[in-house]
Amino acid sequence: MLTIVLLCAAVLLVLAPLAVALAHRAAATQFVYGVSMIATAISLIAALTHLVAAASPENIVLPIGVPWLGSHLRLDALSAFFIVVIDLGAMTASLFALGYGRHETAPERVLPFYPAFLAAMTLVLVADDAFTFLLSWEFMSLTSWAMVMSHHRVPENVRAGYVYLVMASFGTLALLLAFGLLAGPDGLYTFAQMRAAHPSAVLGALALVLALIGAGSKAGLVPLHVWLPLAHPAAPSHVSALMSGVMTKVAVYGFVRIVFDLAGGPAWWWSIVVLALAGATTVMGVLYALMQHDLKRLLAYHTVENIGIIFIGLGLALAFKAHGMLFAAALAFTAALLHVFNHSLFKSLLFFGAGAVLTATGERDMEHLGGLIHRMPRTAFLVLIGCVAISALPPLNGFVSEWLTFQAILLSPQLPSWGLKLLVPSVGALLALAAALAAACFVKAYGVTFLGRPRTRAAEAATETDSYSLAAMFVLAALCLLVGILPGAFIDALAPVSSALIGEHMPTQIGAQWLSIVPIAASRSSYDGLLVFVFMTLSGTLAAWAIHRLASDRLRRAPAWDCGYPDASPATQYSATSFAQPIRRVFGTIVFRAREQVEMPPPGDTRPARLKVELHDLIWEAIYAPIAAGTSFAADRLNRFQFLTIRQFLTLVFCTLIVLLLVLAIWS
Amino acid sequence: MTLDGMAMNALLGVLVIPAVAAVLLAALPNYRATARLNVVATTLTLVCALSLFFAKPAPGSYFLVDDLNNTFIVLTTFVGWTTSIFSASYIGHELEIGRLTPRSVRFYHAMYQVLMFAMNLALIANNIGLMWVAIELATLTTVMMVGIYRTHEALEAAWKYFILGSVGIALALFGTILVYMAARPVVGEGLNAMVWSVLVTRASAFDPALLDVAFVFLLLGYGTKVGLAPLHAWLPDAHAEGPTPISAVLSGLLLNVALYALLRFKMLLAVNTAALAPGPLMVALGLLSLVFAAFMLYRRRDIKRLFAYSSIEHMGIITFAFGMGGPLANFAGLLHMTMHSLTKSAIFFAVGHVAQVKGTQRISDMSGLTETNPVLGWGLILGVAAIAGLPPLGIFMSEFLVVSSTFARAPLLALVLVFGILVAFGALLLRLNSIAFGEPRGAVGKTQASYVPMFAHLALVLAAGIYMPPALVAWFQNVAGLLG
Amino acid sequence: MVLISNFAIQGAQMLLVLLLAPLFTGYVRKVKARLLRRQGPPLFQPYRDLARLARKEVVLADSASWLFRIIPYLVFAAIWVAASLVPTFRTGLMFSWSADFIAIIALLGSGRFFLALAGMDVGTSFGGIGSSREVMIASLAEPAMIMIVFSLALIAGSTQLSTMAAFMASSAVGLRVSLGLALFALMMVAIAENGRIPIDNPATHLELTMVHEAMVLEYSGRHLALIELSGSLKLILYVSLIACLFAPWGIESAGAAVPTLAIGVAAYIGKLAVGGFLLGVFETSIAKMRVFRVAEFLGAALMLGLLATLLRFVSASF
Amino acid sequence: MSGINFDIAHFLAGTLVLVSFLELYQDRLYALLNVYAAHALVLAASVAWQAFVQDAPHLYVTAVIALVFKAIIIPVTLHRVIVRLGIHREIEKVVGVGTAMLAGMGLVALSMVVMLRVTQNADPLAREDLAFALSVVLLGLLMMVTRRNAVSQVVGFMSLENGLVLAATGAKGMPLVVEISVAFSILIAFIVIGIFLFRIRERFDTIDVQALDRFRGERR
Repeated sequence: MLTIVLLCAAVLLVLAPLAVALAHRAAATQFVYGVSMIATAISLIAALTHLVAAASPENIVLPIGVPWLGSHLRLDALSAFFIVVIDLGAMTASLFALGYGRHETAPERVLPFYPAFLAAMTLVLVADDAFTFLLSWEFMSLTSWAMVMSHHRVPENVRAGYVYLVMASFGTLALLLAFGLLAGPDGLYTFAQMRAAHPSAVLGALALVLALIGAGSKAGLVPLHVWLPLAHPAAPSHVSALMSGVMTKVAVYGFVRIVFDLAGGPAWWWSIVVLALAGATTVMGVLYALMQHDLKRLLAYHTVENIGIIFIGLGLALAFKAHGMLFAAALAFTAALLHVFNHSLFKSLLFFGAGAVLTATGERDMEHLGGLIHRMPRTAFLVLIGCVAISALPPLNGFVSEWLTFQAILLSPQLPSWGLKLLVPSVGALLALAAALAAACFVKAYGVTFLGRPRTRAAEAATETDSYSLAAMFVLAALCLLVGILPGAFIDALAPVSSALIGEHMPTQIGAQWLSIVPIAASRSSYDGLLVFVFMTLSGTLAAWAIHRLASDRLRRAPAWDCGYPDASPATQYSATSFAQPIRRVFGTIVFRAREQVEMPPPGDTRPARLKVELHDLIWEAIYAPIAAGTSFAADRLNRFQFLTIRQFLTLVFCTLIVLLLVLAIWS
Repeated sequence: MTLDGMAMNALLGVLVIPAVAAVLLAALPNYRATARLNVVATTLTLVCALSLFFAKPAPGSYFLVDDLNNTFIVLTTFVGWTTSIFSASYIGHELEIGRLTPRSVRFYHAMYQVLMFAMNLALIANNIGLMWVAIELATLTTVMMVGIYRTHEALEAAWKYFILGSVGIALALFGTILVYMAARPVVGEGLNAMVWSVLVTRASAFDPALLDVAFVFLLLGYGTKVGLAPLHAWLPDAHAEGPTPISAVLSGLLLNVALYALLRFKMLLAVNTAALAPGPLMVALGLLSLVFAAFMLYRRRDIKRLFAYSSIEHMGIITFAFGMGGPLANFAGLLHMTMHSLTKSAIFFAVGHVAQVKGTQRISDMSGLTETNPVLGWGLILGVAAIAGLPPLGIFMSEFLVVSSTFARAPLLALVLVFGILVAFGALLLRLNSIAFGEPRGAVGKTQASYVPMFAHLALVLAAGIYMPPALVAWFQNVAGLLG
Repeated sequence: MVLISNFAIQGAQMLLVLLLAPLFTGYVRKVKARLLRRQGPPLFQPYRDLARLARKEVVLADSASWLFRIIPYLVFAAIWVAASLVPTFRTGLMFSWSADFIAIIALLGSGRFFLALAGMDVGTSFGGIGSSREVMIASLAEPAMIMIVFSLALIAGSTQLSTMAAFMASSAVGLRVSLGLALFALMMVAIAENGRIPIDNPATHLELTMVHEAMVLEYSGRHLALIELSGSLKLILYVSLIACLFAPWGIESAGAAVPTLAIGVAAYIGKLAVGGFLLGVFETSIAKMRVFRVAEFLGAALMLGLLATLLRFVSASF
Repeated sequence: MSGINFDIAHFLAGTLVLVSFLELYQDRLYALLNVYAAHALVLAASVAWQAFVQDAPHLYVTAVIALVFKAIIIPVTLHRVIVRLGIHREIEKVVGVGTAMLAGMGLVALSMVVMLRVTQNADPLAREDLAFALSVVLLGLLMMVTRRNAVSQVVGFMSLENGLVLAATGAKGMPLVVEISVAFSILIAFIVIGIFLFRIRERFDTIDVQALDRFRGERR
């Protein structure tokens, strides 16, 4: 299986230079995306078979990379699962791009990097030594950066690319330090050696912190998330989908690999760090999202939120593992992994939707959209499914993973340590809050974009998107529903992963009555997506049938009633900003120091009244702005050394000499 | 003819060919011919240098070839070769636009060969006095070439280089004398007391105090040539104002040669246990240069000066690596040195063409290069990615080894190192973005650029980043062992 | 045989709540009217309203989409399913395990999600007002509800409503601080969720402070009927929720014989009567609050729920 | 080596240091040139003495170079340059004479400390000589960094170099000494010519900021 995966990666790597050569041909787009789709599909199947068959790990050593070491590659349950996630996203993205890519203005800036990006992500997942891992990791950042820069004439994109790559290499350096720590002074770089080394508690703790910084900055943990909402929207939509839905998962993989696999047994306080960060990330992410009216940026911020949810699961797993409650750990871990999968599904779906809207209208700003459900009904329907899924509403998949996380939280009172006793329920509250806010946010996003009346000509002129894109979205939507109603099968598929890393796995779900899922015991809690789905459809159709049959089915179109204020102007609709106003009032005043000021002209004055909203990104102002300021301050100060005179430079030399001689004199 | 004899010939060839070529080039008037001859000469030199791999002559009292300087000789001759190819097209353009006169071009070519001669001499010299002479010769020739444009800035830069260089010369000489003094009681008077291969065998018996002082002076003297802060002042201006091929050679080779000299003496001290460990000094200067240069990168407006400072930064990293010592760090240092020479010269090739296309070196006047000159633009991006240590290019591997091996031994140093690298990366990327991307600005003329050298270098760097041939590895490891 | 009876009971429960819901709404209205010394509409008025609405033709706004037309059915389905899973007169309902307490909350959530979308669909300002306020209220009410679930689930050791109800009925419960807090929070949430005074006033129109009514302003005919019905279902759901968790007396355990079920039903109806009366009294004795006071109101509920949960986490004796 | 030889060598080296101090003390260019001539003279003497005691005839060459080139030609040329370029005769100092002197003392002390760590078995002559040579070198550097005029800085550099020659000749049997001294003479010649070329820039460090900006190629 590993060889197949590697071959597919190789094909993709070869495809990249080919794309450079072909870039200007008309058929290049179809060719590149077509081949990428096939390659990813094949390696998807390979990884899936490995995962489902719960096969034993496979190793390969290639004579490249660090010379005396070679490049170690390994396919175990964990990497297999993540390869499934990656390749599923990549496959659908390529399918989507078959249609979407035609509208690309500068294909030669995307085509060469796209397959390389996919290959890099796959290689990160199979890497089994520090060098190969970091090489692929940073290569992944580099290629995605190149695609972020593809529309480089827009200054924001250039800035986004800058922040992105700097943050990326910051993260890579942190991981590099982590591995340096685990590898020790004489450079035992293979993961096998690291596992064997059993690092001491201090080493493990440092490694955890560094891994949190490294992987966290890639995954978008608050406060390392700043690059994410800038970079993800800047790229072409199918790439945004990959970066948001899939690349962040590679970061999660990195965290899991280091903390659960390499860093030795966890200490109980690790989970406190992770949970605190994760809770903050969850709520901050969704609150940021609520304040956006750029569709793709809103989605990017939701990625931050979902990463938070995933890390909550991981943090709980750490806590349980540290206290030897392996069963609960397995539950939390599985919940996290399931959410990884789910999020990759609906986030890609939503970004595809955003891409379709972008091509149809040329707009990303929701305030200029509206009423698209009339013009692109299929897209609207598929996106609606995505919205319901990401809002964690039954019977779709988003709810299942959050439900499992809640179940894990309900197990945590048995945890002995006090810090956790207080932290975990609060994190649970944050999670619930985030879920509710997410629903609110997607009511806003969907309502303003697809419902109501078109706010601009562009929105009026929109047309349904092409069939490739629709197909890609349909696949994902179908999967969202499938995971929602038959979660048991997917949970069982995750069993080998959790038993490999936790040493325990959730009870087998297939065979529970009516395909329901029972995390602990039937008397304790259970959920049956299938039954709920069937019930809802039944009762809904029943009601419809009854009313239409027994009462009336007559219908008349008329102007909107609106309490008798008939106003044709679509400007009177609620905009995204106004929709978010109540929540902004409630949360924004603290979190964003939101200020609203109304200029109301005096009676008789015909000027329109104006409402100004002022938001502060406190995290940026508190952390990043000072860093930037400090750097430029230091740069300015040091820059004086460029303008010294020869004599002054000589003085420098002289002083150095004297200092060194003094050192000698004192040395003896 | 015996193998040894062949080796001896090769050895002499490395010296004689440039010397002869220098004389010829000084004599020949025709530009095309001289340019070709220049390339031919460097090619022959390269061949001789390569043949040294297969047979090394026995060390004499003046010349020595071991794995250490073999690495450097091959690197030097190779970069010298590619640079001569590049300079053919570059100088041609300079002639057309009349920045250079035929006379100055003759002078330039002659000097180019003299420089090659001097550097090769410095590398194969077994006699520390000879080594000193050679390095000074190299310095003076580069001074000449930096001033070749006769513009006010060029003269200013040359003058600054000259004065600071001379002081460096003096300090280095004092150090050399001290080493002799240290050696004399043990080795005995006369030539032997200056023959490195003899010294290194007997160094354990030398007077440690003398060695200490000597090393301080050598560190400052040759460190000035390496461009370590705070002795770096000549370097940016010399790079910026001279002709680009010379900037490439300066960054790619001369700095290495000076560092090579330092390494030789470091090995001497390493043998003598009583002497102070040279490591800490080198580590300190290295980190200082790294961090200082990293911040200096932010305020650069001149593209060549920008990359000159990046050279300082990387010299800092290399010095740091050698200062740390140990098989991993030394290996990394050697690798980094090689990669930096190739990459930086490639970057300067690109920069030279960019400056010719845009007709300026001011960063603010060039923008959207990937639109106007895609090949050049992406080449530059690749080069900067390489120099910034992004995978899958070679410097990534060396930085990986340095940082990871250091962190386990001296965490704080590693943190400083990482900090410097990150700061520098931010600055480079900032400039790169404004040069390669955004709305195209500045002239969009085409140039008859010779992209071959640039992409040849980058290809090598890429290859080394992914796969290193075992021979090279064994050889590096051997040298790393020598460095202790 | 058992299977069939189970089916029958499950069906009976579904029908029961469906039929009782309008009556209960009418009853509350009646109570309020009497307390205000008014005659008030007859108890069965809601049924008549529903019937009339169902018979009328639907007047659909020009800008309304297909989504607008199917939402009433979706909302009704979600809430009905939720309501039919809350034990009313008998625990251990056949399908109770198909959705535990959390899932029931989430089902109500989906109902609200779609209703809010409906408010945005026609593209009127009133609809927008309604939806944005509704989601703001929900964003506080749902976490509060989850916290309540946590505290109760930690007491009963299950999130399964039947199990919880059974446990509550047993003597193992005793009086607990966290229970009190949870009950109080649950009542506050129930009031908010059903848009009762002081959060919202179901009896008004054309008032800038209205929330729920603004969302459904564009509905008419059978659609409106369904939405009204789902409203009453939601109300009765919450009351029976409180009843089965905090007044579990008289709920027949699983496998009780048919005649004893009658007692269960009677007890249930009794509880409804009391609950409705208390609700009426409460509503008449308090004034509606400004919209942005709601945040504080629900924030308090959230804090109470969190406090209850924390207490449970710290020690099992609370 | 017998005591008297040692003493004379020692005396000459000491004199060289003393003369360096004298240089440091001057504040007129002409006077400075004269003192430098004296400096070179003393160097010539000491080198010659070394040649005699080590009976190393080739050292006489160095002595002659020192005498002819440094003690006569260079001062004269510089004199000319000053006249020709109309450089004004004041020596502009960065620090006052007193401070410079104190610093010089400190440097001599430092070099003593550093050199006297050298173990006795290295022969004493070398040891003392090195100590003095090092102090001469340091004093030369000090002069370069505390003077503003090009000429006085050149003088500083030359006395530094005298220190080197002193050390080199002191190092018994060191090869290449002559070559080195020749090489340095050429270097100095270059520098002098340099000043001559750069007549526009009478001082190495200008205070004229625009000029700096122009020359550094930044801030255009």
